[in-house]
Amino acid sequence: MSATPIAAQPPVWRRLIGFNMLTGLVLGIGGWFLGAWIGGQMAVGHPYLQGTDQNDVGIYMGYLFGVIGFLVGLGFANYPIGRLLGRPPTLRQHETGSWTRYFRLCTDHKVVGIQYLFGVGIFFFIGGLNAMLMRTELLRPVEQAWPASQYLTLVSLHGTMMIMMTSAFILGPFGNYFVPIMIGARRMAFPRIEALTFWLVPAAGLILLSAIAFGGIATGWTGYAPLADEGRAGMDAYVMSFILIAISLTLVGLNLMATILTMRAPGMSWTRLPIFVWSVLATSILQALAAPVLVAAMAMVLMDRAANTSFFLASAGGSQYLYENLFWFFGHPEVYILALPGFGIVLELLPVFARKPLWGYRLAVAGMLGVTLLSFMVWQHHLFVSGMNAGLRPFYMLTTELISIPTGFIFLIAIGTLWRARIRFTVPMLFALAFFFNFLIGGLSGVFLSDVPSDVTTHGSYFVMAHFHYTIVGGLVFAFFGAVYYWLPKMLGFELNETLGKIHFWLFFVFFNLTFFPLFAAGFLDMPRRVSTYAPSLQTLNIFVSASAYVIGLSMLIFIANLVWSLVFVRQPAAENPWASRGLEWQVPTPVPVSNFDRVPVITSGPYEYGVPNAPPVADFAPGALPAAGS
Amino acid sequence: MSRAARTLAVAAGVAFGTALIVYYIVSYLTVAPPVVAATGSKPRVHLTLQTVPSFGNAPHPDWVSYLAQDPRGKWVHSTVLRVPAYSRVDVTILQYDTATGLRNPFWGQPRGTIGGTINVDGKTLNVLDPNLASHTFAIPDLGVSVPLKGVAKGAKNPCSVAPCTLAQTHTTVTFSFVTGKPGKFRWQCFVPCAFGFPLGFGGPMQSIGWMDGYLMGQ
Amino acid sequence: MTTIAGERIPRHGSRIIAIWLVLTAISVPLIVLVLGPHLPPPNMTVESADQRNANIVMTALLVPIALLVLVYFIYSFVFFRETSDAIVDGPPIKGHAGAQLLWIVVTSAIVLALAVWGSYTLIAGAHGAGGGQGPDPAAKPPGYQHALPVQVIGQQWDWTFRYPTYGGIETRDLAIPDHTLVAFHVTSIDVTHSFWAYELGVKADAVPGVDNIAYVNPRHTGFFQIRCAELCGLWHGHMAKKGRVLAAPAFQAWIAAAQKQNASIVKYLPKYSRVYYPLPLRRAG
Amino acid sequence: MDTTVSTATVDAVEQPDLLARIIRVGSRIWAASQAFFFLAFFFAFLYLRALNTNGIWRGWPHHHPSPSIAFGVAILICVLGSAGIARSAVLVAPEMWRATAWATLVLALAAVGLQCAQFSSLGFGPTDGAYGSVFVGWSGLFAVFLLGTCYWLATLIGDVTRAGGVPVVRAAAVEGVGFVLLVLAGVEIAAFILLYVVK
Repeated sequence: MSATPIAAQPPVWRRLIGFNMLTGLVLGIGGWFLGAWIGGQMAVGHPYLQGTDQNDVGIYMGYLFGVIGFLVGLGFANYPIGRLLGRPPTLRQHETGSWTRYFRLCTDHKVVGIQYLFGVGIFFFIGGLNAMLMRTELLRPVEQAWPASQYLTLVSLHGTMMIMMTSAFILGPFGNYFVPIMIGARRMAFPRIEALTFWLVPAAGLILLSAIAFGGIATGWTGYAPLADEGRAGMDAYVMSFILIAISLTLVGLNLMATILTMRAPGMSWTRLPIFVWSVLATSILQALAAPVLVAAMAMVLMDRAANTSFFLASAGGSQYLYENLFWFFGHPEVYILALPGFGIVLELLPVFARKPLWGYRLAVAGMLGVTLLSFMVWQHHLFVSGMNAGLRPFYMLTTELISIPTGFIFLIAIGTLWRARIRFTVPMLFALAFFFNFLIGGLSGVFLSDVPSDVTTHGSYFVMAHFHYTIVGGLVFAFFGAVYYWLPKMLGFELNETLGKIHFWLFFVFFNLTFFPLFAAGFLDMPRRVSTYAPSLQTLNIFVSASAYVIGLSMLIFIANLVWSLVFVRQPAAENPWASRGLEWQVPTPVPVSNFDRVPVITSGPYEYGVPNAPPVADFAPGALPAAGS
Repeated sequence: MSRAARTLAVAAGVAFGTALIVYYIVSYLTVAPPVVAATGSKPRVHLTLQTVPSFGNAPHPDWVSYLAQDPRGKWVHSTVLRVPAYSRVDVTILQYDTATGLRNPFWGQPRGTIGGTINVDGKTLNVLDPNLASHTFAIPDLGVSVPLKGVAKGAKNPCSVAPCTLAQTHTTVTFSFVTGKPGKFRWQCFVPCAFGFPLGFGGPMQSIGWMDGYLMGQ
Repeated sequence: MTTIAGERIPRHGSRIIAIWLVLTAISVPLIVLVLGPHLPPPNMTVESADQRNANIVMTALLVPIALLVLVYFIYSFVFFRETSDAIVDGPPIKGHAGAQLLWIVVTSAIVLALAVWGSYTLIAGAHGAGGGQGPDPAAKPPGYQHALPVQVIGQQWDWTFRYPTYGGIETRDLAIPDHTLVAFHVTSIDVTHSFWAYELGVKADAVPGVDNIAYVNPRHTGFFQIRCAELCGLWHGHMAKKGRVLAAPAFQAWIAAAQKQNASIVKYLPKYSRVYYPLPLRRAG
Repeated sequence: MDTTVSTATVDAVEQPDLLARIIRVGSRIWAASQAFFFLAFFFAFLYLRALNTNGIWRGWPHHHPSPSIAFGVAILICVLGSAGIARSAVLVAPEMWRATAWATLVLALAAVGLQCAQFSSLGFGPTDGAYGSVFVGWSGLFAVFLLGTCYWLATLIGDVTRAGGVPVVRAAAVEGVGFVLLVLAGVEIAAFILLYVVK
C-alpha cells in the first residue's frame, strides 16, 4: 500500500532489533525472572510458600510479568503509552512492509488471520502429537510406556491445548480474515485488540507447555477444583494459560461482534449476511459472555492456590460444586463456541459446491441463534450424577434435548440444499459432507448422554469421550479443513494439491471413524476416561483404536506435506475465484489489498443466488452511481 | 532470497521449533526412577526402604520421600521396586518422619501382611493408633496396607537430608507379604504428609519416585 | 437451468422413503432383539435393567433417524452429483415452508417425547436410575426408609465402605445382600471421585462435604466392577476393585467376619457421619 | 517503528460516525462481559452462603470476619459518584468534559485507593472461611477492573485536553466510558449489599 521506497536494507541483525516476536520472547523470559523474584519477596512470612519450590505466588507473578514483557516486546505498550502522552488515536499499525509483519504486532486483519492459522496449527499439531503418545500408552492395559503421572499430564495437555486452540480454530484464522471482507468492511472494529487476541494465544500456549517443567497437570482439561488446588506448580501454568485464552476469547467476541454490528457495507442487510458471518456473530456472543465466567473461575483457583482462599475446599467452607457450576457455565457454551463456526463453514460451502441457493436461510439463522440461547441453560447436564440439584435434572434433560431441535435445523438446511443439486466433490466439499456424517453420530450419541438413566452408565466413560470427539474433531476439525482447502487459495494465493488433499481426506475420514466409533463400545464396556490402566479384556479394542489413531496422525503429515509441497515447491498461483463462488470474499483480488476494497462496496444481492435467473452481481465495487435495482 | 526460499526457511524454522517442543515433551515422558530389585531370590526376598521427612537435595529439598536400598546396600531415590512373583517379601522400613496422623483412621490397621500384623521396633502390633502414623506403605491391588509409626516430635538427632543413617532417630517397621501372579502394581502412602499442599495430598503424594511407586512382580 | 420441479424428474422422495423404510424395518427388530440384550449395563439390578431398557429404546429410536439422514445423503451423492467438469447451477430452490414446518414439528415431537419419557423413567419408573441424587433424593424408591445404608468413602486413591447399621464398621471390600434395597451414601474425604459400580448401574460422584445418595436393588448374586469415573489424581485409573452381591445368609456371614476383622480398629474410627472433614482442613504445614 | 499508514487516518476522518458507533457498541459489549465476570462472584457468594459447608461460611468458629462498613460506604460513594459524573457528562457541554473526566478519574482512583487501604487494615484475610475468600476476591478484582477503566479515562482526558481527534468520536468515548462505569457501579452496589449488609 505504502509507496515509500525502502532505503538500503540494514544488516539482518539490525532488523531483528525492534518490537517483534524475538524481542517479545526475550522480554518475556526476563519478565518471568523479575516476576518470580518479586513473588519470592511477597512470599516472605508465609511458611507454606517461602523457601519451598512450590511458591505459587512467585510463579504467578513470573507468568504475569512474563506475559507483560512479551506484549511490551511486541510493541503493545507503545500505543497505550502514546495515548496517555496525548498522541492521536490511530487505527492501523505495521500493515505494510516485508514478511516480517507476520512476526510482530500487525493490525491488518488478514495478517492476523494468517498468524492465527499457523499459530493454532502448530499447537494443533502438538496437541495431536500428545494424542498419539497417549494412544501409545493405551496399547497395554497397565502403565508401560510412560508412568501414570506423565500420562495424566499428557491427557491434560492434549485436552487443554485442543480446547484452547480449537476455540480459536475458525474464528481466529477465518473469522478474522474473512468476516470484514464478507461484510464489505475495510478493516476490523478494534484492530489493535484483534492483534492482541492473537498474541495472547502463543503466550498461553507456551505457558501451558511450561507446565511440564513444573511437574505437569494432573486434572485433565476440566481442572476440577480440589484436585487443582492440590496440584503441583504445573497447575499454575494451566490456570494462567486458561485465563489468557479466556481473555483472548472475550476480546475476539467483542471485536467480531462490534465489527459485524457496525461495519456492514451498505446493502448488506441481515438477510444477505453470509451464513458463516451469522455463525461468527452467534459464537461471538457466546465468547463475550461465557469466557469472562471462566476467567472468574480460574481467578478463584488462582486465589485458592496462591492466596490460600477456600472457594473450593469444602472442609474450609467452600464447595467443589461452585467450581463445577462456574466451569460448566462457561464449559457448555464453549462446546457451542466450537460447534457453531463449524455449522457456519459447512453451510457456507454447501451452496458453492451444490450450485444451489442455501435452502432455508432464515431457519439456519434461527437454528444458530437458538443454539446460542439454549447453550446457556444446559450446563448442569455435565453434573447429572454429581448429587447437585437432583430435582432439577428433568429440567436440564429437557433443555439439553431441546438443543437438538435447532441443531437439527442445520441438517435440514443441508438436506434441502442438496436436493436436486449439482454436487461437485471437491476437497472442501468432501470435508463439509463428512462433517454431517460425523456430527450426526456425535449428535445422536449426545442424546444418550442427555437422558439421565442412560447417562448414569455413560457419564465419565469413554462414551463421552467418543461423543465429544465426534462433535469436535468430526465436526469442527473437519469443517476447519474444509475451510482450509476452500479459502487457502485466497489467503495465501496458491493452489493446494488436490490429489494429496483427497488422500488426506479419505485417510482422515475413514480412520477417524475407525478410531472413535470403537470407543463408544469401550465406554459402554466400562472404561472410564483419563485412565492409563484398563480392563485387560479391552486390550484388543484399544490396540485397534491406537493403530487407527496413528493413521490419523499420518493423514495430518500428508496435509503438512501438501502445504509445503504446494507453497514451497510448486507455487501454482491460484485463480481469483477458483470455485466460481458468489461470496464477496472471492470478488476481491488475490492477494487481498491492505484495505480490502478501494471504496466500501454496495451490496446488491445475496451471496447464494446460484441458478437464480438474472441474479445481479453480489456487489457494486465502484459505487457512485445508485445501487442496481432489486437491492 | 526468493519467496519460495523464504517460505521454506520459515517452514524449516517452524519445524525446528516444533521438533524442540516435541523433544521437550517426550524427554519429560520418559523420565522414570530406576528400578530397584529386592535382595535375595525366589521364593523369599527382602526389601529395605526408608522414609525421610525432607529429601534435602535437588530437585525438591523439602519434599517427603521414600528411598529404597538396592542389593548392594546403596540407598537409591526410587520407588519402583522389583520382586519375584509368587514369593514371600520381607520388608523393613526405616521411618524417620514424625507422626502426621491418618486422614482415614481405617488405614491404622495393618492388612494383607502375613499374620495380619507388623513389627514396630520389636513389638508385634495388629493395630496402630492412627494419630501416631507417619506414613503408610500400601499396595491396594495386593490388599497390603501397613501404617508406619512416626518418631516423637522433638526427638534428638532428627534426619533432614536423604539418605538417613541408622544413627539418626527412627522407627523400624518390619512385615512380610506374599506376591501373587506377575504384574505391575502401584503402591502409595495414605497419610496426608505433603507439607504446603491443600489437604496435604499434593506434590510428593502424587509423584512417582517420592511417595508413590510401582511394585513389579516378575 | 431454471426449471420448476418438472414431471420428468424421478420421484426421489418416494425412493428415499422406500429405502429408508426397508432399512428401518430390518434394523429396528435387529436392535431390539439381537443387539438389545448385549447393550450395557448388564442387568444385575433393577436400576441397571432400567438403564439397559433406556439404551435399547433410544438406540431403536435414533438408528432410524440416522438412517434417514444417511440414506438421503448417499442417495443425493449418487443422483445429484455433477458428472461433467463444467460448473452448472442447480434449480434455485430457496426453501419450502411446508417441509420446514414438518421438520420442526417432527423433531420437536421426538425431543419432547424423549424428555417426557426420560423424566418419567428417571423419577417414577426407575426411581433415580442408580444415579447419585445428592443428600435429599428427589426420586425415592418404595421402602427407601428401610434401605440398607452403605457409605462409600472415596479417598486418594481407594474406596472404603462403612456399614452404619452394623456398628459402623469400615471395610476395603464391598458386599451387598441380594434382593434388598441398598442406599449408597457416597462421599469423599479429599477431592472429587465418582463411584461407578458398572453391573449395578450405579454412578454417583464422591464430593467432599456432600452425602450423595444412590439407590440400588440387586436382583441376583455375583461380582460387579467398581471404578472411579472422575479424575482424582495420580492413581485414578487404579481405583478399581470387585464388589460382590451375596445371598442374605452369605452376606450375614461376611458382615460377621468383617466385624471380627474390624475389632481392633473400630475404636479409632470416627463416629459414623454423613460427611467427614478430616484434618488437615486446608494446607498442610 | 511506527509505520502508520496514511489510509488509517483517512478512515477515521472519512467515517467518524462509524468510529463513534464502534466505540458505543464496543463499550456495551465490554460492559456485558464485565457483568458476566462479576456474575460469577455474585453466584459464588450466594451459593457458598447457602451451602455453608462444614459450617464455616462465616469463618472459623469464634472468628467472624467483619469488614469495616465505613470503608465500604466510602468506596461505594466514590464508585457511584464517579459513575454518576461520567454518565452525566453526556448531558453537559463538551467544554465541561475535561472537568467531568478529571472528577471521574479522581473518584475512581480514590475508590481503588480506599480498597487498598481497607485491605491493609482488614482484620481478617482470605483464609477466613468462604466469606473471606469471596470478599477478598470480589473486592480485589473489582478494584482491578476499575483501574482498567481509569486508563480509558486518562486517554479521554488527554483527548479532550488537546481537542485531538474528531468531536463525534470523542463524544462516543465519553458516552461509552460512562456506560461501562455505570455497569461497574451496579456491580459495586451488589457487592456492597452482599459483602457488607447481608454478609
